[in-house]
This record gives sequence, structure tokens and C-alpha cells, in this order.
Amino acid sequence: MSEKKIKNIFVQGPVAPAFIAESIASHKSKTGIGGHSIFLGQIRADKINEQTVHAIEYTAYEEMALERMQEIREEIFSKYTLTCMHVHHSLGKIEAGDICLFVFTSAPHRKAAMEACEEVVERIKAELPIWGKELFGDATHQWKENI
Amino acid sequence: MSEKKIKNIFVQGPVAPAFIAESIASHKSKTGIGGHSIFLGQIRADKINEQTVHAIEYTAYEEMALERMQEIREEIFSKYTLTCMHVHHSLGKIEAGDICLFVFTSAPHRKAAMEACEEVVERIKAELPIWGKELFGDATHQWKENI
Amino acid sequence: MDIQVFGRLTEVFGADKITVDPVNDTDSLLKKLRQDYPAIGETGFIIAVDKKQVRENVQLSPGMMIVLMPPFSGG
Amino acid sequence: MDIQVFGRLTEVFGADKITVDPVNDTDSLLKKLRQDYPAIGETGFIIAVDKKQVRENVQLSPGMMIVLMPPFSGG
Repeated sequence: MSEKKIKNIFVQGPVAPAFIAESIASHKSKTGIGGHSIFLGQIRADKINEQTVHAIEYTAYEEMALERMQEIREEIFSKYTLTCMHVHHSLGKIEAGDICLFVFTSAPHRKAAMEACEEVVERIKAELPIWGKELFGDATHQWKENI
Repeated sequence: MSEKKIKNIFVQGPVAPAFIAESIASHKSKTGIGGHSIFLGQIRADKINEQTVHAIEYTAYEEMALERMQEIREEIFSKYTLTCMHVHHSLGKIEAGDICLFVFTSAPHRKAAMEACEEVVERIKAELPIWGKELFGDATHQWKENI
Repeated sequence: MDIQVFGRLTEVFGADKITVDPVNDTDSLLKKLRQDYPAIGETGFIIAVDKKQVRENVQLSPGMMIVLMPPFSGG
Repeated sequence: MDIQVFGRLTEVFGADKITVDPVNDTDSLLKKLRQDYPAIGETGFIIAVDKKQVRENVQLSPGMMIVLMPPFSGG
């Protein structure tokens, strides 16, 4: 795997809706696409023991995450007939209601776009070395666990 | 079913990426949401017998489509734990590369959002009285068929 | 008895509305349409009465909204 | 031998990097860590060597990048 092929997926802070719009608009010229599937992860204000999550602070082992993501990307492209795939994951403190994950797959036919998107989301959660620290209002915290 | 509950899903012309961004941003205050799933249908410049589709012109039996969509909405909300669901379908002439369908489901947990979105897309294609006329460059056309 | 038509049926009938002599039910309507418009035989279509898709024979009465639709192709 | 740690392990160790006496392989490293840091026993974790997750015992040599990670919770 050549170093230059590795794409960055990390963004500091939340994913802005305007960025999502730009990303969608940039596919207008790709007229072989028939369907786009998008997943957005949003920070939920969970109540845990009478405390409310007001933000999640994300850290990652970035070098390993990007290499792993590259492998996932290659496996997804060999499994599904996709036109393109974009992944953006937040780092740093993301407030409840903000978007922390943006997965975007496009394909000639809808089924491939939808199935690939779902698989990428599951694999990001299971395979990328990223950690979320749930911050409560009283300055305490707990480490998020993916279930 | 009370008449006032029926939501319009039809928009004249393509769905603009900026509209999608506004729709996403409007969910920031709903902090019970953990995942959004979005499907976008885009007009594909299909080659058919050496002719290229340059646009699809959509018409619908709107009154029936909106009633049917309302029934689908109610069935989806009773089947999945969703926070909200939005559907927009274009009418009129939509150029290749433009977006003609926007399905947007949001839920506390990602699985419900993704499964509901996929089911809604399939049901829109199978159950709503909408027709696409594929327009070729030489002013001929053919009627689209969902497969 | 006015019947509204959609999609490619507007080309088959050359209009988006046709008028046929009153009939009692949807089976009779189908028979009549196939007789009067042989071209319709080649086109799959669906009948809706009062915005509901008809799957069995339905009695027709004045004021009902009758619609002929080709297979759907939205999305 | 430097080991980088992430997530809640930074709290267990009180730092994001720890130094241990050199060992030959990852099994020996695990044994040593559990001895020197009893608190780690309560925390599930994964070892990565040179950015690959270790599933069996791996020989360690100088210059290898050793990382301890708690279960992932991205997305």
C-alpha cells in the first residue's frame, strides 16, 4: 500500500451541514451515479445515572486508524460496485446535537450504495482505534463503549 | 386519517444540496437522535440504444401518492423507533446529475434509521404513483421502468 | 364516465382524460377499454378508484374518481 | 521500551506514554504490565505493534512501535 494513497478521515470539531452539502454537490458531474447513501452520527444527550452527556471528546490513534480505514476502503470497493466513498470522523470535543461521523457512498444502483454505507459504518465502529469520552455537566466523565 | 396530517412530499425541480444541509441542521436541537440515514436518488445519464438520458421528467398522481405516503409513514413509525422522517420527491424535468429523491430518517440508534430509510426508499419506488419519462438528446423519450 | 390516465397511458389514449359510457364495475370497465382501445392490451396498467388501487372487481357509482395508471417508476 | 497508551488507559497509567524494561515478546509484556500495574487487570485492552493489532504472541525488537488501546468507541 503506497503512503500517498492514504486519505485522511479526521476533522477537528463537528462535521458541518454545509460541508455535507458541498460534498453532495460535488457529485453532480458524476452522471453514472444513481444513488447516494449517507450516514450521519450525531451526539446524543444520553442520561446516565441522572447525569446528561453534553459532549463527547474524541481521540484516535490516527496513524493506525488511517491505515485500517484504507484497508476497509479497498475491501469495500472490491465487494460493491461503488462510484465513490467518503468518510469523515470528528476529533476533539463535539457537543450534543452536533455531527461526529459522516459516511457517504455513491453507486450506479441504490442497493450497493446502501449496503456499502451500512458495512462501512459498522466497521468504523468496530475496527478503528477511536475513543469517545462522554462529558457530563459537572465536569465528570465516562468512557463511551460501543455496543 | 385527518386531512391536515397529510404532508406534501413533492417539489418542483431538483432537490438542492443546500436544502439537504438545512434539513440536517434543523435536527441539531433534537438531542435524542444518535444517527441519521439519508438516501439520495440522482438522475443517471444512462446509455440506451446509443442514446443518452439527459433528463427525467417526473409526473405523479399527487393526491393518491400523498395518501399512500401517509400510510407508509404510519407503518414505518409503528415498525421502527424513529425520531423523524422526511421525504422529498421531484416533479418536472430533472437533469442528469441532479437529485430527484431525498429520504431522511433519524433515530436514537443507527440500525433503526438505516433500516427504515431503506424500507421507505423501496416502498416509494414500488407503491407511489409516480412516473419518470427518460428524455434523450434528440427529443425522443422512453418511459422509465423500476426494476 | 370520466377516466383520468397517467404516464405512458396518456400516449396510448392521446389525452390525460377519456370518457367512456357508464359501466357497473371495474371488470366491465376493463373489458370495455380493451375493446375500444386495442393498444392498451400491450401496456400493463393499474386501476385506482377513489385513490385506492383496485385488486378485485369493484362496483362503480357516479362521482367515483376512476384512474388508470401504468406501472410506477418514481425514485 | 516506550509504550504509548490511549483512551481510558491514559487514566489507568496516569500518562499517555509509559516506559518498561525491555522484554522479548508481547506475551512477556502482558505479564509484566499486569504485575507492575495491577489496575490494568480490570480494563480490557488491545496491543498493537507497528500499527497492527496483535492477536498472537509477537516477537519484539528495538524500534518497534508498541501501543496499548482500550476497546474502540468511535462513531
